[in-house]
Amino acid sequence: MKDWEPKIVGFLCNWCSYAGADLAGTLRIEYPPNIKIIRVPCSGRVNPLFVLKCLMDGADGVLISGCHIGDCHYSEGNFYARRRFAILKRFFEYLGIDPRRFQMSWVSASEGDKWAKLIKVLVEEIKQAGPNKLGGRKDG
Amino acid sequence: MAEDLKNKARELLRARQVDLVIGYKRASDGIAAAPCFIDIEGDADKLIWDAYCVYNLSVYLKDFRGKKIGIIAKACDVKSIIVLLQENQLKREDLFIIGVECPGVIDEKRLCFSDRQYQEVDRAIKCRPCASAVPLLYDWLLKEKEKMGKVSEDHDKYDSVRKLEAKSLAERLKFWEGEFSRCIRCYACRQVCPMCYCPKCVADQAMPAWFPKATGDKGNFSWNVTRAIHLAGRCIDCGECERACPVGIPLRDINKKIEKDVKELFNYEAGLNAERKPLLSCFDKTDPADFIR
Amino acid sequence: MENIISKKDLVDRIEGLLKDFEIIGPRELPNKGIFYQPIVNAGDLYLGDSFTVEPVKKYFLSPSEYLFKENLEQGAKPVEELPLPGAGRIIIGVRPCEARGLVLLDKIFDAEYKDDFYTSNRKRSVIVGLSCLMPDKTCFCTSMGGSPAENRGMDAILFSAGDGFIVEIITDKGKDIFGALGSDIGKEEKKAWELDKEKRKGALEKRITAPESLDGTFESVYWQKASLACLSCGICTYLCPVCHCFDLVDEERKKLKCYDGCAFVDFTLHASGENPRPTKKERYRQRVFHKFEYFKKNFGENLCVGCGRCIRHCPVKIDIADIVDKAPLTQ
Amino acid sequence: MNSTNSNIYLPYLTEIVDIRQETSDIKTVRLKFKDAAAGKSFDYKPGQFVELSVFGEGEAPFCISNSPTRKSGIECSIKRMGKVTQAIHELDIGDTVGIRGPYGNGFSVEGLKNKNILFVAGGIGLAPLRSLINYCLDNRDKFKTITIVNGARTSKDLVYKDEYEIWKKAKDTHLHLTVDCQEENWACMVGVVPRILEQLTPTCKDSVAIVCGPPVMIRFTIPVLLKIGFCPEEIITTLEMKMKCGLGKCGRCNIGHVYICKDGPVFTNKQLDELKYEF
Repeated sequence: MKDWEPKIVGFLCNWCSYAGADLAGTLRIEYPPNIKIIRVPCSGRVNPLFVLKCLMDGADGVLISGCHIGDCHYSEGNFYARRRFAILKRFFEYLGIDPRRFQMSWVSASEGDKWAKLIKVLVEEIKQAGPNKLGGRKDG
Repeated sequence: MAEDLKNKARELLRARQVDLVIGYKRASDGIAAAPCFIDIEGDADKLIWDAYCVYNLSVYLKDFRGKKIGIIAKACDVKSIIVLLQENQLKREDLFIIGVECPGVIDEKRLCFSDRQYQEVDRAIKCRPCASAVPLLYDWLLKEKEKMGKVSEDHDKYDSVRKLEAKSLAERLKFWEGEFSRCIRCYACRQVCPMCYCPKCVADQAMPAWFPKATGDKGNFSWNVTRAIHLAGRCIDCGECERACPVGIPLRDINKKIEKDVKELFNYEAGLNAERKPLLSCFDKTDPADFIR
Repeated sequence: MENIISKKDLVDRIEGLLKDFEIIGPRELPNKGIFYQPIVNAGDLYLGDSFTVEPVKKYFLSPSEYLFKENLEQGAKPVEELPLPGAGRIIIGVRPCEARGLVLLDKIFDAEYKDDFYTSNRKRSVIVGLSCLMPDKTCFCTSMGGSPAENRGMDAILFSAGDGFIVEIITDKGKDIFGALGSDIGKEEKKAWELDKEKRKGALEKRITAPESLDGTFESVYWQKASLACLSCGICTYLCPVCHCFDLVDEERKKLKCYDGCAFVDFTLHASGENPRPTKKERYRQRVFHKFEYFKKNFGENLCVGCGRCIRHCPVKIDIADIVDKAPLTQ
Repeated sequence: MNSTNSNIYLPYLTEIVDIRQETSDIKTVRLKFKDAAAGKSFDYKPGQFVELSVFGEGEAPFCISNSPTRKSGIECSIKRMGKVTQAIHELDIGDTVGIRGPYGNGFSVEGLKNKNILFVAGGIGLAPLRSLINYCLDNRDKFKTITIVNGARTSKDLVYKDEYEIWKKAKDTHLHLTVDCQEENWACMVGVVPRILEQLTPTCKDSVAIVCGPPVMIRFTIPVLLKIGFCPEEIITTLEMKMKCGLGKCGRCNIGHVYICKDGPVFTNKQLDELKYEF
């Protein structure tokens, strides 16, 4: 399955990570196109059901990216997200879902290159994890 | 000993202190218990209390909102009431909690599926490590006269979770997909759980349809994961979901995993303090972030 | 025609049939219960006294029946039919109550508007029954006109006798399987077998009198009290051999017929928000009336075979037989 | 019945040939059968309904609102309420939709012959009645006077406005429109349908009343009709229950032992009294 390209869904908080990814674009930094970005007001807005539905409906990986702790535009959104997804991360691993498939990151609006490096590493890891067979999907 | 219980119920009803007493009565097969709802004094002598009273009656409290309710509650049932109070689902002054010192209830599931001669079946697994025989909250306590055999406390309540954690990723996925493939989506695990009180459950929503209604791999896996996620920091391990599940899915092994993580990550245990803020509606500066890049 | 066969005969025969038949039978899953499963080797077939959790209905009305495929892309044929299953199969270990359940379901799915999925499954299945030696204390089939030794709806039925079985052959399909097996039953064994059948019929402790008509109790507050403990889950309807209500759903480009139950809160919820059965009282009353009143008015028989599953597996021990027995008919 | 294919759940394929925006949330779609032979063999009575399925979304029952005599394909008026109706409102001309049916008993036209007919409709309730109204107008001489009382919450909620003129001009046909409360430049009557009926007191001598509308309107209209003098078997209603299969099998539309989708949805008030169960 060498030519297989993973599909990754990214939930990016509008104030920091989305702006950071946008900056990576304006700086013309190259990074793999596998991530499909969904803009959310805050990383705290992301519901674990979103992650579950992505993984079940064909995404090979999900990334949630928000502002660094203390930078949140709504001051505490990323605190709730941190707590919520700490539990989800371990729970997915317990169920047998490859931990590389669900990742979280803090990327501020000025960290364009951190975003690009992050995506490069992320795509590499998910390529090793292989196609997502969850939800009884036979096709890769 | 059940006499004091009946007298207390009669007294409450006579004094109009409560409109209804929710308790246990003998089921129609003469052995098991069944929930019962006493609203007139005369019925109070139906009340019983013994090791067959397995049910967590706090699941019925949401049906009688606004009424004064007397409820017979074991230690684990009271923990559910505490979480419901924490989440503003009940008013403490509407409740008269008749606490019972619980010696551990019978393992009703093994009773059903083991050979049907009803030889002595040991205590439910959830009761073995239970340290809280006396409820944390009550308005009146029924003293348990003779002490039924208290089972040893050294039983590690997370041993089945640790056994699963020791397995490899692929083995765990195979195990859980195998278990969830037998789920018939009867939603008894949701209906029996005191914490599941949403007016319209995520599973019943059509716009958006979060996951399929059909009993395929995707629908079953998603449902069981969704149910567990929504209990993070709220499940007090009354064990009713696993007992109700007709196809024997080890639901407690799922709830206990999240309970163990929540304890390790945030040092939080559900159902201990009605004033404390629920787990996911607060945060702490020192919350772990090692998994965040 | 009856034969006496040893357990070994039966196991070898099934082993032989495995080559060209799909065989389904009860298997014990350690501390989970007995479940019907496709049998891979005849050894793990469970023919003891315990009852399966799910009835054999599951193989005729599937929890999620794939009706047809939908192609949403342009140009493709929007609706693609699926080939109906045709391969022959043998279902062994079916209790008399479940087989009678199938006969009742025929009145719904094999009548007006024939349901092809149901009828093709019925045609391709050979039902080999297993009479109950030790009925559960929740069984009340004799009160519903059935019995642990009844062979209605079966092709052959096994009676455990000593360490072997007496097999009563009823139809040709049964004859193909057991015709040449074991030895013909002698006169004494036959008499002993008749006596054994009577003994089995008497073994049921639970007896109720099914009411002539529940009509008078419709407005009674009795149903309010009877349904207070109900949790509105789907166990009693999904595990009942004759409950057949379903939902038609459109998911993932598939049209599916899935199990549904009158106990669920939104079973009759209109899109406008109105619900003719808003509380547990109406819903539980509907379940009882559909079984003991409405189906009888339409088809002449109660829609209940007295298997006791809904009593055994109800999370809060609601006993429909007890409730129907004590319904206030005189009011 | 879809006699051609034996799979009773398989819909006929139809194409949307016309969409009319009746009100802000009601559209009438006209469907033409893709397979002409199926179209011809699909004959229906006024008052019958079809299970309309939007592939990938779901299926819902809708009454056929045009008369079989018009041979203009199947018309259904759909109010946007939930998932399926929302999806239908997003379709446009040329899209494929599936229909199953025709289901239900429909109006017994024989019983109405040479009688005065009183149509009482509320809001979208006019849809099933329109099928029968146009059927009667196409066989005008078989029926005596026709009175139509059609109400709606506001004038914007009145459906089939373009046909009102035709109905008014038809022989011996009276149309009374009403809205719940007074609006500017609204010339016709004002008030809820039961109140209007009391004012009009149409003759009840050998006439039949056909009522369709929201349950609350039916509940208050029937006593008025009884007071005017209609006897229970002369009051006909078409009930609206949750339906999924339309075949009397899925077990959710029943009132008592009667399945509304198969034995209904059209009932006389006498039949409903005998049912006496909840609806």
